[in-house]
Amino acid sequence: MSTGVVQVAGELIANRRVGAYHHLTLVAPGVAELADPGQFVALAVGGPTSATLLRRCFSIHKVKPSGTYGGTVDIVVAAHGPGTRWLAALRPHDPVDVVGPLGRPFPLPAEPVACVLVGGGYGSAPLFWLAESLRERGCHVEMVLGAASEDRLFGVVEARRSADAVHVTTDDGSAGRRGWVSDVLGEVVDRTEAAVVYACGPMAMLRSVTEVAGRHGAVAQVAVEESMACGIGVCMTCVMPVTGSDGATRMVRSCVEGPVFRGDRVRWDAISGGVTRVPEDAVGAPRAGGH
Amino acid sequence: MSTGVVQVAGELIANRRVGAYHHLTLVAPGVAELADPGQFVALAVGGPTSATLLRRCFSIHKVKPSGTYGGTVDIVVAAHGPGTRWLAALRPHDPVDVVGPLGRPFPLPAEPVACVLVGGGYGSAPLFWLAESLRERGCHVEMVLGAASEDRLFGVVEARRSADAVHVTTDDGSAGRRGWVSDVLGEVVDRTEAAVVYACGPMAMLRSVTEVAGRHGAVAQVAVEESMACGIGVCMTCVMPVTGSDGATRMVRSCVEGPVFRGDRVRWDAISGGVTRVPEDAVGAPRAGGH
Amino acid sequence: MVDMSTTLAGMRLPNPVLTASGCAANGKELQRFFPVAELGAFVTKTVMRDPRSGRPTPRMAETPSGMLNSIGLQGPGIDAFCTQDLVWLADHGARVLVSVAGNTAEEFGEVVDRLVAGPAWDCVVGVEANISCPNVANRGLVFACDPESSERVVRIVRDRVPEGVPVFAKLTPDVTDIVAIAAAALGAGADGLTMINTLLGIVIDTDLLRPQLAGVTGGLSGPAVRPVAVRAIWQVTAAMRGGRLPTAPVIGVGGVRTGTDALELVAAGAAAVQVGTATFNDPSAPRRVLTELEAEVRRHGFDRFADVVGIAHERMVRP
Amino acid sequence: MVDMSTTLAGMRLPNPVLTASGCAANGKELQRFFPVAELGAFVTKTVMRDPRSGRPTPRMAETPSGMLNSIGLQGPGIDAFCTQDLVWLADHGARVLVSVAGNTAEEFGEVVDRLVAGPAWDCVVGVEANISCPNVANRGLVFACDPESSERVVRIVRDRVPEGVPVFAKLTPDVTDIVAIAAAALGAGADGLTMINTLLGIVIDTDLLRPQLAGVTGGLSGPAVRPVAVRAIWQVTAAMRGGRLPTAPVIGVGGVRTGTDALELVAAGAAAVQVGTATFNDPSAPRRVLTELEAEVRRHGFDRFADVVGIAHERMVRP
Ligand SMILES: Cc1cc2nc3c(=O)[nH]c(=O)nc-3n(C[C@H](O)[C@H](O)[C@H](O)COP(=O)(O)OP(=O)(O)OC[C@H]3O[C@@H](n4cnc5c(N)ncnc54)[C@H](O)[C@@H]3O)c2cc1C
Ligand SMILES: Cc1cc2nc3c(=O)[nH]c(=O)nc-3n(C[C@H](O)[C@H](O)[C@H](O)COP(=O)(O)OP(=O)(O)OC[C@H]3O[C@@H](n4cnc5c(N)ncnc54)[C@H](O)[C@@H]3O)c2cc1C
Ligand SMILES: Cc1cc2nc3c(=O)[nH]c(=O)nc-3n(C[C@H](O)[C@H](O)[C@H](O)COP(=O)(O)O)c2cc1C
Ligand SMILES: Cc1cc2nc3c(=O)[nH]c(=O)nc-3n(C[C@H](O)[C@H](O)[C@H](O)COP(=O)(O)O)c2cc1C
Ligand code: FES
Ligand code: FES
Repeated sequence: MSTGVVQVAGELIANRRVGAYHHLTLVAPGVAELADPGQFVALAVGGPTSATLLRRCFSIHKVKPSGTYGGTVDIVVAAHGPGTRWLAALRPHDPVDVVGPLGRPFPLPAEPVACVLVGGGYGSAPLFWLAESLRERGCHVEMVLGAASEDRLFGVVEARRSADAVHVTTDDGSAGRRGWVSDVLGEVVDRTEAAVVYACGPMAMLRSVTEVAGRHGAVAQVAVEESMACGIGVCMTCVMPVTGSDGATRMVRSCVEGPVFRGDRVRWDAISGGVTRVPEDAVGAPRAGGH
Repeated sequence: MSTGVVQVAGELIANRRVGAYHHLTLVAPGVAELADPGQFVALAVGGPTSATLLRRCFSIHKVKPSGTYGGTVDIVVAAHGPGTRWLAALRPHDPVDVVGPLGRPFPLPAEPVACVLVGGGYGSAPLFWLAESLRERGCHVEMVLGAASEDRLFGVVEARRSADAVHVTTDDGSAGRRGWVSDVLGEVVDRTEAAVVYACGPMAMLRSVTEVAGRHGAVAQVAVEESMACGIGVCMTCVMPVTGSDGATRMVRSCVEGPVFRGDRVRWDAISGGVTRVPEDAVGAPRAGGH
Repeated sequence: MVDMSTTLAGMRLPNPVLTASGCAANGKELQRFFPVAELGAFVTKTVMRDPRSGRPTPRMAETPSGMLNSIGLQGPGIDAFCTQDLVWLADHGARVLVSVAGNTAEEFGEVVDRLVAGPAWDCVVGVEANISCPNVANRGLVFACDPESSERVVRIVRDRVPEGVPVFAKLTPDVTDIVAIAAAALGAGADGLTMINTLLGIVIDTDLLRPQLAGVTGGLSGPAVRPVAVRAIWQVTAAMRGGRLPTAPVIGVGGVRTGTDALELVAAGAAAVQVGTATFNDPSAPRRVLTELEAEVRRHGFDRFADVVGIAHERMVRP
Repeated sequence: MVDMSTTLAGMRLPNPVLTASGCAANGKELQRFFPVAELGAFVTKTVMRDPRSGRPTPRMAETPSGMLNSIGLQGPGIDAFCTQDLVWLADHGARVLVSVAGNTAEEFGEVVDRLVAGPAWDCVVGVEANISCPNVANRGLVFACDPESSERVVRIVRDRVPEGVPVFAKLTPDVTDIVAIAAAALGAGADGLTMINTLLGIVIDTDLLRPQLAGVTGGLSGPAVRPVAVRAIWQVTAAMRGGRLPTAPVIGVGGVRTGTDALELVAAGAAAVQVGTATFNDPSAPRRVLTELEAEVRRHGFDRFADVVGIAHERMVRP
């Protein structure tokens, strides 16, 4: 709870289409100053007559603590449901209420070790900023970006600026190597002798990144994307089974204790088919015959 | 039901502030061609994520059957609740779904008689168009426009173009004569020997216009403004007690059998304090011990 | 091509989209927006024996994603209904589900008798007993709040409606146990159920500091209540699948605005769907929902609507 | 200056705006947006005896102007609650209304015993018995669906809470007759009532064609349900005014997002108001609602909040 957070009446200043996504820049004074890579913002959607009450969460793509307009925050939006479509249709000067920064950032290594950053689809959005922070600390950084198809890759050009090397995969082969990020990850970890793999993207990808990293001797730090009603820790909708340092598994809130978790602490065995079960050995799990 | 109606995806092309009101011009192909003075349109509000499900109804201020943009419809909006505020905030090219024209228009006299048109606040909106139709038929037309204060008068300048004479009243004396439209109506009817008084405005005004017209030998045709959920005759929320030509009072739908009624047919005795009771002698009225 | 037909207790309809009682008047008004004969069936405004003026106004209040209404079952009475409204519907080729009510159980029977004897009975494909209306004999309590009253009404209606024409009981969600009411209605001979009627609600006018409706309480409808409708349909059809209730078709209603909304009710177990309040937002809503629902069925790779009915029970993740 | 204080069964609060149980966690998180001590009282997440992991996910679905949740009363258990959460609240100057529940009526009593014995009992201004939770002994039926179960729980809780500290029973609207449940709770010694808990609902995921919540059903909350909350408050306080129920304070909850929303519940009879789901939309909502409600009271020309409580009953237009 120590991390600072603000709620501000923000304003959209730019909305650019990038492949399948919308890249939005928002004036949101105060957010930039407090944010670190891996944190996210929660935006109110739909305007004053909105039937969509819940905020939508987006990884912070980058921040500019002050500028012509005061501090800005950039996010990358994939429009599919009513809230993200509303955001994608915003025009400059439209108001947007912003809460952030939220959640725990990616932990940075104390030493200048090599790192691999893996992004699936728009999951790459927070990684460029992370790459810069890592390189400032002297880390060697390579990125692996994957997506279903070329238009769903985000930031390949930017990646080439932010990282020492970039590897691209697509499911359909429309860009880079055909296949999944996990197909190339192992060799990159081995070659760079990476100590940490940072990843953001769909659950299934995070799971295989965790496995590959583990097999190749690296620690995975994964940013998960659970369905969130509040984003600020008060509703308990966003929980995930995660094993703590005491060895006990708890259903923890991914909005305040995450979204970044050590991959090997996540109970992937409980997650499948769009449902996350409560592991039987979790603290407070239902016992036979009721709680 | 014989009158034509269309539902079209319209577009706002102009939004001008006029005193306390917003004057909106909408492209709504098909509506203009079918409309007559006294009819109204029902607009969907709030956009695709809207929690405000019901349409908002507005008198048609004027129409242009075809033009640069296809047919247009003008309305005058007083912004007070969420729907009208949303409309008032629209910008050119914003989409607006339009249903119209709805309701029965003002009946026009067969002979070129003198007529007085009375508008309270934005209630004057449909009268200028009516004045022109009447003058085309050779009627002498005078207008009485009233409002609480000057900024709530609508169309005084336009009135001077559309009518043979214009009389203005305001409650606070900030423009024209201090007082109510009913204070001046009698003398205007007498002097012009008017046969018909057309009126649009708040319920209390319509009631006194009806009384004054009756006392001075004219027929009142009043356009009422009942709270409407559908505007098209299917919900039964907008009913008013009106006496038919058979002498029986029925709770009739003001959206399809109105909004224009002969003033002396409206059961004003049942209307007061924001509630309209069902007169005991109405067809199907609750009987003692009954429904 | 998707086969959109549905069969409700022997009554075969070309498609499963209907109007909701009281949200479409008796056809003429909507005919200006689309041919009502294109709907699976047209559900009429609940008709009672005598002409009724209904309640005072204001009769409506907008609410977040919904509305309250308190119409008070205004209508022309069954005789005028049969000779005018129903004849018009017959002339325009509509299949009609007639919604009936009475102040007492016996009055339901009278209404049905006159309906069956009327000149346009042939266009009637079913009778919907609106038992979610006040029972004068029982302190004005809604019939469908009590299993016994529900039973009594349904038995009388089923008795008077000729065999072969199905009777649907329309239930209110404002009960502790809707499966118990469903059991009572089916036990008394209902061929199917319509769910849900409105929820009882009140809105306070915050300027006048009094109830906004002249009649104080009203019925809550619209998308706001859809999760309650889906839940009611689910509970009742789950009980049928579990053998705790006799199997019978359910007509879903409550908050349907789009084809995906309709699909929610269908996947939860509804064999047909009524579109109510959404019609006030979009006069073409019932016809549009049909087009959209057909597209949804196709998108999911089915070629028969019937295969989607209740599918969520099968695809449910078991714990 | 408006006097915003309110007195609930002897418990005087500086103002009538509270958080709603389960929508504000236990204080720390909201303290980042406003000082929780500024609220009339802070209502904690329902706590049970043992630690609970809650239900599988997905646990939520957005609905038109509302949401479904199925948290399953996840929490740390009463002991950790007393030594950690409640101590934190006490340290930060909050007045606390503690929400308790049990799988059985007896378990409610155990929870209360440990609460009263805990180190921070002094900051507790009242106990809210969440009887809208499943009763394991009665096929998982919610206690508040049945007058007898309600009575049993309330009696035990009232017995164990020291005199002078009021007990509120929190009711579900999912019943045929909420006045009967209110009567049972008050008869068993409840000092006041909290209304309403969520409505049971289901959302179908129309891509997967299965219930969106892993637990199938969830509780519907948010502005969508406000008319139901206002109706429940109205019915119960009307029964009190009519002498059919003993007079007791009602805490209103359901769909409050703004000061005018709160005013609706207050005018209908609520002496205090809880802000729940709206907090997810706006983390400062409870504090903002207080400011807005005060402005509303002033706009209407009152200088005491207490004068507005139930005013709509007096201003109602009689037929
Ligand atoms: C920490 C975090 C970071 C995210 N970063 C990004 C990003 O950078 N770019 C991006 O496009 N999307 C991101 N998402 C996902 C994004 O929040 C959802 O796609 C979005 O909320 C869906 O809203 P909708 O209106 O389109 O869909 P709807 O299905 O209408 O959403 C309904 C409700 O479900 C919630 N919800 C639905 N899907 C998701 C989801 N995948 N994750 C969380 N909540 C969901 C919404 O918040 C909303 O409350 C992120 C999610 C989280 C939790
Ligand atoms: C035939 C007709 C013609 C009208 N012409 C005009 C016009 O030219 N200019 C103008 O500014 N207003 C006009 N009105 C009134 C206008 O429809 C309402 O002011 C508007 O609907 C209120 O919407 P809201 O969102 O601001 O208020 P809200 O109070 O949020 O409205 C809630 C609901 O109540 C209904 N409602 C509320 N007040 C009224 C009302 N006075 N009349 C009808 N429905 C109401 C709305 O349609 C909506 O369904 C007319 C109304 C009718 C019936
Ligand atoms: C204005 C209005 C009038 C209604 N009248 C009736 C009626 O006469 N008989 C009936 O059974 N249901 C009536 N209903 C309930 C609807 O048929 C339907 O059950 C309910 O509104 C839920 O569906 P919806 O959300 O699609 O509107 C009425 C609803 C509204 C909004
Ligand atoms: C996510 C969530 C969790 C809730 N948890 C509880 C709870 O633990 N105990 C309880 O009594 N009510 C709980 N509720 C119900 C609320 O306290 C409140 O009664 C209900 O949501 C209606 O108010 P609202 O519309 O303001 O949210 C919960 C509601 C939500 C949305
Ligand atoms: S989203 Fe509400 S607790 Fe995490
Ligand atoms: S507004 Fe629906 S019938 Fe008139």
